Amino acid sequence: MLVVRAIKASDLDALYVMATQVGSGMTTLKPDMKMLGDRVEVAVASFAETIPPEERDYMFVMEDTDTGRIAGVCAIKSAVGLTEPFYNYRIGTLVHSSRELGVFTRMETLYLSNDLTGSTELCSLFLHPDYRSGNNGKLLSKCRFLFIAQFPHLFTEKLIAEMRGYQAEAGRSPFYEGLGRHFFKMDFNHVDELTALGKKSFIAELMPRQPLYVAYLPQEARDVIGMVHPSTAPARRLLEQEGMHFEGYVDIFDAGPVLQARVSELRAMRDSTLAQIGLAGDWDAACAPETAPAEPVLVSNTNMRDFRMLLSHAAPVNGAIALPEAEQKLLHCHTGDTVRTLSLNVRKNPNV
Amino acid sequence: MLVVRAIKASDLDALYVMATQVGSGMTTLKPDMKMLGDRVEVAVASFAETIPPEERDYMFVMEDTDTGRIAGVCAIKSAVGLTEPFYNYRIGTLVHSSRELGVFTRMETLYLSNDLTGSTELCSLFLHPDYRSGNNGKLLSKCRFLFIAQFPHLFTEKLIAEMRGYQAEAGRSPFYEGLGRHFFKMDFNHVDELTALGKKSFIAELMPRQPLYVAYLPQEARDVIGMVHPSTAPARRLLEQEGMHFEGYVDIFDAGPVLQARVSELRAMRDSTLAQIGLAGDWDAACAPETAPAEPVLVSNTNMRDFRMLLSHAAPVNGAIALPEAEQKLLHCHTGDTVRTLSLNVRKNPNV
Amino acid sequence: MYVVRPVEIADIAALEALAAVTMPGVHTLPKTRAQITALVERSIASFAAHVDMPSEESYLFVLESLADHAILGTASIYAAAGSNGTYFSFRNDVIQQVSRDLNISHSVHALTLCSELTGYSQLSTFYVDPTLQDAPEAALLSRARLLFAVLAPQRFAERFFVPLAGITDAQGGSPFWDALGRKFFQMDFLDAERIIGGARNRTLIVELMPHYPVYVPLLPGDAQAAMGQIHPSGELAFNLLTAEGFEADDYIDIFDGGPILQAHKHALRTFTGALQRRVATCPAEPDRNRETPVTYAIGTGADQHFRAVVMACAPLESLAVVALPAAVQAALQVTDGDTVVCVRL
Amino acid sequence: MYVVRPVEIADIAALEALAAVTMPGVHTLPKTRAQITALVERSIASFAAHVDMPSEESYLFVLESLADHAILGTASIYAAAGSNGTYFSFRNDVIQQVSRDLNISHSVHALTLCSELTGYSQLSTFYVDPTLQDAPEAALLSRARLLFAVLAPQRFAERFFVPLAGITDAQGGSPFWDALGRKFFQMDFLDAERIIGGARNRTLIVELMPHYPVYVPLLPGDAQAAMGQIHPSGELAFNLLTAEGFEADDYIDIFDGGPILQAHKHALRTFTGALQRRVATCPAEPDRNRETPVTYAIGTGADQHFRAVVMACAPLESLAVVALPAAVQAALQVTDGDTVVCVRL
Repeated sequence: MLVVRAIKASDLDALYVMATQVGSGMTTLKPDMKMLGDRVEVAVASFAETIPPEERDYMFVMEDTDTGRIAGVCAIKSAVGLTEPFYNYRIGTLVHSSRELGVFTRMETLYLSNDLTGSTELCSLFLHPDYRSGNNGKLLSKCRFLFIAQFPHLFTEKLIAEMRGYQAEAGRSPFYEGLGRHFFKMDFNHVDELTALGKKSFIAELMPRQPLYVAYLPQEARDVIGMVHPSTAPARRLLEQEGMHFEGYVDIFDAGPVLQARVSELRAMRDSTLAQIGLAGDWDAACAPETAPAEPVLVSNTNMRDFRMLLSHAAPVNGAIALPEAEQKLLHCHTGDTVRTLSLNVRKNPNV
Repeated sequence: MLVVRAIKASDLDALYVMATQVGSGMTTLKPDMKMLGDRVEVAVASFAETIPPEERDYMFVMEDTDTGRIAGVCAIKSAVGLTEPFYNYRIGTLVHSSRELGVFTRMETLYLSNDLTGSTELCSLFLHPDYRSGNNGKLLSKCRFLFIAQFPHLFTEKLIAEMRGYQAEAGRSPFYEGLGRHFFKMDFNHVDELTALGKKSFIAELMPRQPLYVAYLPQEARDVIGMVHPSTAPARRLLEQEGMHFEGYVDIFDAGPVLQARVSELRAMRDSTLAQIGLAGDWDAACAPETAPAEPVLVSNTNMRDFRMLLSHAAPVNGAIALPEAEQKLLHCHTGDTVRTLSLNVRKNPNV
Repeated sequence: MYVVRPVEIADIAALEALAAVTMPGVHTLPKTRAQITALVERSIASFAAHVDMPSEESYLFVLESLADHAILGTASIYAAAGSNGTYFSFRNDVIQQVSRDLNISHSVHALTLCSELTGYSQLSTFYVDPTLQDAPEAALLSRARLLFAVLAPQRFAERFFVPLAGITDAQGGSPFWDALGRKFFQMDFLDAERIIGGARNRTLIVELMPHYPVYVPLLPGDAQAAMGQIHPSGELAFNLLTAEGFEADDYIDIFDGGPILQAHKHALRTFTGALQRRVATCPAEPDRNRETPVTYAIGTGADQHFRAVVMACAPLESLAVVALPAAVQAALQVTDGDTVVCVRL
Repeated sequence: MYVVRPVEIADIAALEALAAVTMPGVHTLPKTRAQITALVERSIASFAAHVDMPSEESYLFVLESLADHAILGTASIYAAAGSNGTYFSFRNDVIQQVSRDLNISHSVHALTLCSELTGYSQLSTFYVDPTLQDAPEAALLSRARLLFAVLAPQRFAERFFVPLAGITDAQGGSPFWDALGRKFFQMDFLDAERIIGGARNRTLIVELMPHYPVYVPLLPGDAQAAMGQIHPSGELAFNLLTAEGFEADDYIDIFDGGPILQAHKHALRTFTGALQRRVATCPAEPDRNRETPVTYAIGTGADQHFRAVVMACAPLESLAVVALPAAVQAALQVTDGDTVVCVRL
């Protein structure tokens, strides 16, 4: 079975092996033992709550308990941009109108901004190709929302996730070619490498700082603003189901969208419920709303230091959940313990 | 009893009388027969759907059916800023940092923007002082969310409401004194009058267009950015309960906050349900969650042209609602008709 | 001999004929008789006015052949550009982008809408008959405006500028406009120029044009190439003006990207080299053997009596008087003992 | 008699003594012997260098009393400001705000961080002994830098500027800094100046200073009042420079708001009024009765042999030679038939 859990120091080697599989495009998970080691150390201290909340980096691994293999990784950074500026372009609107000429022109503009400074960031999601099936991707991505719903006081109200931007053939970024290249005079790949080395803010110093009309860019560049890389589209959809939205912030290089949410408006905050492990009373069970027999549910324990989560088919009924013995073991829980539950899939209001 | 309903041409005189009571501060409801007449005409055409969706202005009145008196008014403008630029200041963040000096300065900035162009706007809320008691204010303000949930296809995804900004003694606006006055060289009241005359965009031409550091403003002006007028605080809370939030846009003159929401994330969109008028089945009734006996519920009909809404104490149970005869009459409904319902008050998830 | 003098009512017909000649760009003569008449009347009023501070005056000069009284050219100057508003132009800015860690420093070229030229004196219309293109009279006509400013400094600003028409294609399109103004005005270049009447001081410019710098590297190649380029018809004017001391790199036109030349009067040869000399009568054929003769523009008069001619004579630097033949005195309407101003052409 | 000449190694001790005198503002002599030595060595290398394009050269001049060889003043000029980076300043901009419907048009004054002065030649340190404040030698010392530029134009840019120290209070605080720089640097004025070493070309300026125009009406009254105001100690320099033709309204210092004077060389009297004359020997006591004598700065030498002195003589405009007494010839290290450049002081 698969369980998602807080990372441990002993996961470092497995993490490194996984990082070698990631390939280019994810700048926060590079196969660099020093960088990964530092990061795991911060993550362990985060779960142990030995560093201040705003410095924390909660990293989770998905473990295949049959083999002990690490199948995936994901993380929540408490706050971005507090030690180095965090840049985005924000898309705004400016209207130019002249009644005399009967002209009313609505222009999109790009503003270089640090608006997202201090936000909590979802990042570093990677699922090993061997495990890309069924609900594994959902489990891995959504575990973070359940964690946030369990410990909301640890996070800022603003939650973000940067999505990889659109690329054409051979990794060419039309947005970069239309904008960044004029100011950097270097290849996108080189920029990407520098970004991975943590030099992002220094590159941003070279970007135009004055508001920029999108109409100045070539059509090809305009077309991809806020578009994700095709391979990232499923990950984007998962986040959107949880209440994250594209609100006009994009990456300064490839114009990939930043998804945003208010923590208090997340589906996990609205709909996740606590339940005691055990059998439901007869009456409660009888009145349970009819659901598909195998509707999957995310279930986590409520323990920060040893946070664990899995996908169950047990449904919570009026505050109780009949969690199978094996799943209780994986969550390090017992009958009578409280767990947090959230339906894996979104139930839309059928009345609108 | 009180019913909120679509405005009719015959309400004009009563509307005018009400407008005389509004006083300064609300620029969209001035006692000007020509302006009000034009507006009612547009509203009637809006409910009749004889003008394009983006030009509509749905205006509602609250009628005291015992006396026939108009007790309040409110409106939804389909889209702002499409014929004249709609200006706001947006609050952003810029980080200035130098590692050499060990300086990391996070500065708030004001950007003059037309970002909210095209948004749907909640506006013109006024409840006659005689009726300011009980749940009347809630009924009047929240009717609009039920209307939007019933006809979401008519609205843009972006919903906004401009809140009156903070004023000190004698109507003095500290924000205006700290910023606008330097560029207008006229009194705030004069500016306010011009705004009421629809001259807002022309005044905005005089505002500084370049991004502005908030730190340049006097402390008194900085302190009130995004603050509402004390008398507006209750109205703000009502909107926030429905899912509207201050997202950093403020009025260019008094820095009053703009509340915003995605329509799809409104409580009314998530939680309002349709119900048929009639008695619930025994089993459904038996399984109904226990609620306080007098939990008030907003109930509306589903008819655009003759939209009507009231506050009931009948609770919908599994798709049925036992609406009293008198209330059916007020909604112009009969047994078997479908109505939309939403609990008046927000139920917070007790598990987070 | 030719004389440059203020325009008169009697010149209207001749100006109409000149206006019929194709003159590209924004600062040309109007085409209709009514407009030309208005222009002439405004000029006459301006020359006649007693001016303490430059304002809405506009001075129009003509180049007249004294032999047949033909009008062979015209040139004008506004006392204060944008005097009833603001004169808008794009300033050529250099924005510094520095990254210490990457050890990169870029200078990025940007255009900023600005009103700095407001209140400068503006050299405008300049047209000379093709037969005189290479004659010193072309330089005289261009120079006469500044000579007048030397003679009547209180009528003009400390700084001067001249917008020159930018390049357009065979269809009257402007690559610079297409990349910039079109996006905001949503119309063709010629339509926009027609609507705005060649003016650069209209409120609608503030309403429609971008308030933020335009980064030049983002403009298409043809628009970048058009920046600061003159329409071929403006070459003569350009050469005369740069020789005069005008500089071309700081501003360009907001519509077609044509160059705007500007200078402080202290940097202009007409001002720095102007010699004030007393008139002396001399034989019709002066002795030219003493020193190599120099061609001078000679002007006089600080109002409607302004006149300027070209004359070659010995260098005047070390002389207190200038010897003028009778014909020249007549053309300038001066006599023995009067004062004239002389500038090497 | 006094002579202005390039600094030499032997002058280091004298400069150290001058540096001990309180000189406010950013462009003063350094205080330590090592720094002064470095400066002198750099100057000597600059004068000796064969220069095609102005770059990192920095020329330091001293005013020497020939009677006792005392050093009574010093002045310097950088060939190209910010040559190893960018010279930052605030440009005084006027932003036009127009509302047609309200019939209102405001000119709003704003300060924009710019790098336009980069590459200009920069007049820097200027100090003259109080006993000579009102003597023509003060003007000579200031002027000598430009005289050198006339003699060696390839060593300098077309444009020149001079930053003058702004006003500070008794505690060394700057109201302009408090309203602006402090908000970004989060430190006191003097601390910031110390850290940045008086430089205006450092990357950290880009990192910390505002990239958007600062609207002047939003600044507190005392900061607005400080804009473009000179420190009392700079008054002499300011008067000499404006008389020279420098203009003070376009730029101010980004730290203290002090004025930055600038001009194109064509607008500077030293350039426009420079007369090149052959040296002739004359009696020690020239005949001064012919014409009212004029005070000239006379300079010679385009490298380390540059020398400049003050001398009164008859107007030189109409003469081909300048008669120099033997003592002056000796001070200038010229002899009969050599060429010197003369400018009216």
